[in-house]
Amino acid sequence: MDLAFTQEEEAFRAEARVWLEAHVPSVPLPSLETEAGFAAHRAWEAELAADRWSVVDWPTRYGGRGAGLIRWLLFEEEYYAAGAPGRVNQNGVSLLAPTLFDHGTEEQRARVLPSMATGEVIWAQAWSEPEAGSDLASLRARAVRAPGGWHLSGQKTWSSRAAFADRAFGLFRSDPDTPKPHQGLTYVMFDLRAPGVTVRPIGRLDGKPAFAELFLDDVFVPDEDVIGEPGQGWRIAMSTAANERGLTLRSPGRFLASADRLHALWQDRGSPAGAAHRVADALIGARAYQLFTYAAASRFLAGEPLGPQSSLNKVFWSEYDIALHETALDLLGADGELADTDWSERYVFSLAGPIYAGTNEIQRDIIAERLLGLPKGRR
Amino acid sequence: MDLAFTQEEEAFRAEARVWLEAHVPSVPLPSLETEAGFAAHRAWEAELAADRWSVVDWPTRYGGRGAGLIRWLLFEEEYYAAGAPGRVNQNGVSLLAPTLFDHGTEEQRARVLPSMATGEVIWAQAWSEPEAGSDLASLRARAVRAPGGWHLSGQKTWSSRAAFADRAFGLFRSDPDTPKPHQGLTYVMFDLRAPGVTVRPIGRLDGKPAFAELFLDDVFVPDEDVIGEPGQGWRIAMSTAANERGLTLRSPGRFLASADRLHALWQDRGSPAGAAHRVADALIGARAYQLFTYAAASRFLAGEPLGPQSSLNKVFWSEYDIALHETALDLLGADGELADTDWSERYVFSLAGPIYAGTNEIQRDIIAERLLGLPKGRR
Amino acid sequence: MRFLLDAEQRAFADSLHAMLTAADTPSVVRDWSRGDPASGRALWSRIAQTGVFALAVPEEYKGLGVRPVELAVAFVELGRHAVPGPLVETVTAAALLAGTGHAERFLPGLAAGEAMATVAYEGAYALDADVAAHRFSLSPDGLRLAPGAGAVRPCLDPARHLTALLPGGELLTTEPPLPHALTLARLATAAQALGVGLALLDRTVAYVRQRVQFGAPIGSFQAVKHRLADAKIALEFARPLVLGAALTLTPADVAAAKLRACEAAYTTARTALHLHGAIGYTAEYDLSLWLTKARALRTAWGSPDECRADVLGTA
Amino acid sequence: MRFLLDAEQRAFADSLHAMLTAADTPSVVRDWSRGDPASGRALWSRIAQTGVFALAVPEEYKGLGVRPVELAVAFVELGRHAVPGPLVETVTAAALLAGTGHAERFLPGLAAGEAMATVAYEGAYALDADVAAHRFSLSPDGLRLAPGAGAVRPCLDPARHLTALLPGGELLTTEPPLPHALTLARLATAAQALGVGLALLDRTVAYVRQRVQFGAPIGSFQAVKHRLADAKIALEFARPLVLGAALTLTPADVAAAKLRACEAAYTTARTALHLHGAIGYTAEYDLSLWLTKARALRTAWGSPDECRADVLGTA
Repeated sequence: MDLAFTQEEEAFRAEARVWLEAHVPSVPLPSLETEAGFAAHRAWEAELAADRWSVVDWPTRYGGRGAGLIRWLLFEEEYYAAGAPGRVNQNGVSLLAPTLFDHGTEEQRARVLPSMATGEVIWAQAWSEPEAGSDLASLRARAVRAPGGWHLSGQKTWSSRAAFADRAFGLFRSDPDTPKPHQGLTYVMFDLRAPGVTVRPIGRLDGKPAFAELFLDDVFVPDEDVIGEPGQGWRIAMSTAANERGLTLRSPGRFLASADRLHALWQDRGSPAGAAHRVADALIGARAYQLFTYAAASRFLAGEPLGPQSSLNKVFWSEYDIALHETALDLLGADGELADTDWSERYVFSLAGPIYAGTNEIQRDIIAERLLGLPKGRR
Repeated sequence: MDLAFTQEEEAFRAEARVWLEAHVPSVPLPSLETEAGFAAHRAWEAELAADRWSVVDWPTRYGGRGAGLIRWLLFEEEYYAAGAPGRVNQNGVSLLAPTLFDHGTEEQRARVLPSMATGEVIWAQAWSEPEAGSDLASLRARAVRAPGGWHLSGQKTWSSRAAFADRAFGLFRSDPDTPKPHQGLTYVMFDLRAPGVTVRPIGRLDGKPAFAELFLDDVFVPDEDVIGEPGQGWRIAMSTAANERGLTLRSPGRFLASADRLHALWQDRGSPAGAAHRVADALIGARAYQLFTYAAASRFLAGEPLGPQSSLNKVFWSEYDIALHETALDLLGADGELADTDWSERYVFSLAGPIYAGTNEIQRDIIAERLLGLPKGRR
Repeated sequence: MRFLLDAEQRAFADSLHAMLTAADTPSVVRDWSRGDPASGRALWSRIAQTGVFALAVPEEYKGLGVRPVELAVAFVELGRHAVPGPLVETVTAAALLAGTGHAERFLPGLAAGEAMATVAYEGAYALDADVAAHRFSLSPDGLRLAPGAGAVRPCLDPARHLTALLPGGELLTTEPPLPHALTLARLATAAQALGVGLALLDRTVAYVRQRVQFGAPIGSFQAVKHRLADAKIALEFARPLVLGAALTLTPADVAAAKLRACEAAYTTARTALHLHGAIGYTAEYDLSLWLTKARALRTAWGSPDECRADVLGTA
Repeated sequence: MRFLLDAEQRAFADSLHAMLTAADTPSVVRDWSRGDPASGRALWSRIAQTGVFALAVPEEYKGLGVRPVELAVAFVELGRHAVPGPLVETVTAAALLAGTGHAERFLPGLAAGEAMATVAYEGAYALDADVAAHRFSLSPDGLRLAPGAGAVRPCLDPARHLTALLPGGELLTTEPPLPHALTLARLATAAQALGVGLALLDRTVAYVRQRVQFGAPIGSFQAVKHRLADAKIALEFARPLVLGAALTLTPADVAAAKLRACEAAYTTARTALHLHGAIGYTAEYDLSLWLTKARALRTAWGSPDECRADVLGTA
């Protein structure tokens, strides 16, 4: 058992650091939840991609470096330590891409992934519906068979990034007559600018249009944009959802960097004793999350499935992230009220953590039932 | 709206203070969960009773002063501020006595209450059974009709104080054929030294026999020791249970005194910054509990029923009490491991708070369903 | 000892509640947030007509005499309805000016609701200085009438317009009654926060009763019930601290009330947001008006640590 | 980077676990608590035979070399089985003596399990000095062999016998390797606490699966499930901190591991006690053996605040 990286891994880390030092914008980009910020972040993705830093763990033929999980972790540590911008294509890279790797065709991968890697096409997710939030199996939006494809109709909501994105992916009910609600769903990619699509941006708490409602009226989608077998969407999406709360949604690098920034903020403010335990807990939590992830990655590389362990992960980082940013705002005092700081932007973002990717109640039910073996049933 | 007490009330408070200053033992009594301590605390009850301080709110004919709720609150503040001993007859005074006031006969009150007030008879509670803890309706111990009374059989457990007490009270199933489990129960008082009773003391976490198992084998109880109608025990007990978590189980005086002692301990230890917020929260919590109780008492005296409000009370004080004593043990450092200190005795006692008198889960269900109006049913 | 609101106090709260309900305060808040204060000014006048601001002004200046309990009662309702504007600051300004040579100049207008005031304490931001008629700055050398205000900063609560006041200006007094004014500011903030928390709890209870997921109202799930029960406990134990502090006005009681009311409101906000799910996270849904205010009031007029220091006597 | 126990380390843990399971450690703990250390001494020898104490002793003194990872693995199992005795203190003593002129005199016996040692740090109590063969006291002037011990104090964990050592005694060294020894003491305590927490969780999960109230196993209630899920999260995030600290041995990592493992164990103890209800609160039920230990380990070899100061670099 060891925590040492190979010379090659350290060299990769050093290369990433050098590149980031030279390229990370010295002035933070505008918020990516605004139109101008979205464009600036898209340009940053292109800059990353130009030197093959946007998706280091992907195969080279799609724009990556085939760097593997460990180097990806190291890259993420360097990336956030360098204060580099948020990733506007997170939905595509961490949700759709793994699905395509597992369930897509080679044609789909070749068509979709390179433009995702460069930020030319930004993807939004389109899971939720007004009556289907946590209870995703109760989806109603329809996919109706048409010659050479499908017609999508219905309403999606809380679609992250959809205000400014190009394309989206989600589940649609292709067979309304199945015995169980999670059957008869189909996994579809579609164009947000296709005829029949209406995008209504929704402002999040700070007013920024971080997501949108989508109204779909007979939107044609060709067969080539269906992932996997029609009717198998639930199973396919669940493997994506596991991914979402698993290893690759929130890298330890994000929290290590945030904890260090919090520590620096605390010191800047004169190391107030009343906040010492919260700052220490942030440093410790980031280290715990890093080592937990290293252990999970080691198990994964040794061929063990991760499974419901990822629910531990999801609850931990989502609550950690809020606590860290609450501490920061408290340290900022009156400045904590301001909306135009990095801290407040990240605080607002953190607040959504316990809600999306399966609420923390659902994760705790999974931990209790699947990891601890407690009886199912009543809630 | 005011927080001022009348001249008469202040005079009563002063009288109590003077008496306590003169009588409270300068050396703490041995733990009341030991045989020697039990005897010493019984003697202390007699000393209190001799000057009519043991049950100030009871009518004078039973040994009280008819002082009413407000003076009782003031007495309790003075009592705990003076560092006076724990009350060995708490079960009798705060559980059985209110039941007798509401549901007993005058004959029962005249027979039971005076010896309770003097500590001559110490009462244990006998609610729980091995298969009926939180789910009290599933009681199995039986009361079988006999000429002039009843025969009790079965097993009771977690009977507080029963290791050294004289008598006990509890519910027994007198009719096994009722449609619902909380019907057919009868409320009975019985002698712990009667033929057929076996008392097996049980040590709590620190080994002290704070409760006992009771094995009952055809124990005869005369009709005069049944409270209320046979078969109505559940309804009668629930009014007692409401009392238990209501106004009179944990007086604010206890927590105000504990918070002040914690504050003093913190100062003695050099006011360590790391514990400042926990000490402040203890002071604030005691004040909140005092004012909450004053408000409840004011409502009660204005003729309003307390009802499920007492569930707020129970959750608050039980969690507060643990947090306060955990803070104290942390402040004590290595001395926090010692078992022979007041702090550790009270810490161990506090740990049981969320469990008895209806677990805090049950209280939160009550708050949600009866105070907030959320739907019943699933748990 | 009768620690209960009397019939008159309850009637005052009820009438304020009824008036604010009828006034559609959420749309007033949205106007205010957009920088259109007309509806907010109109609401301010109506609030003043009920006597709220007069409760912080001595009778000799056309007030009702300083009545902290009634003031607390009123601020609970103002918080419950998320009323925008420099409410606490106007009360604080009244307290700072009473007994100074400038009382006659400012207090009658404040009591009548003809003018709003804001106060910046030791270099902090002033709230809603873009709308307030009078902008006071407090510094070690005394109380000044600021000559102007800087640009409004974008805030997490868009209904709170924070601004730095320009330095200098007319020196009104070198010895304002600072402790008393800060006590009233904290008390009013505590009461306002309590009202914010109560509104958040009410709205969330209503939501989880009707929101169905997994075939049942989510309010039937025990995890949901217990979070709301905890919010209820926090609020119900904050309430007597606020009213008790209004009676005693001791620094420790007021600090305790400020801390607990704000913590309870913020905890309830976190619970409300979580139980609403994504819809709670959107600015267009009215819940956001209270959510963002709960966060802002935590630090206004005394941070949690400052309040704890006052309780411990180590401030 | 391969942050996983290897097959040999896992086999070591498994064999220790199997041996301790077969040894009926709960009855050994009860003997020890009653002041009858015979069964505890026998168990100590068997533990030593698996090499546990040799893992803290250099090879030149008949040890296996200092191997912190294996030591942590072993202490998790010792905690899981609530093994009594001065386990951490024996390891700490070995670390204090290695490299001094007295290594040859003490270390082979400690490695072989022939002698138990205890250590009092700066006037604190020594653990199990009534049973230990060697009693060391650490003070600013160095490491001494204490001439004797005072009376055993009654402790909340009856299996921990705390005693003040008598002052004076043979001065062994004026410069013991203090930081290294404290690091090992904290690491071993952290691992032991983690094991205590894991055992508490296992037992509680088993209990709530079979305890029926209100017509259902209480483990089917969401409130119960979520408390146990939180305990699981706390323990699973403490585990990598403990193993990571064993690899790096940096003061910050070791302090973090100590803090989190002890907090997780104590949180789990609170949950275990609550979910067992009254039976968990009784000394005769075996759960108590772990409950009381979880509380004691919180402050042993570094309080939460001391650990946080080491993490912040302000110690």
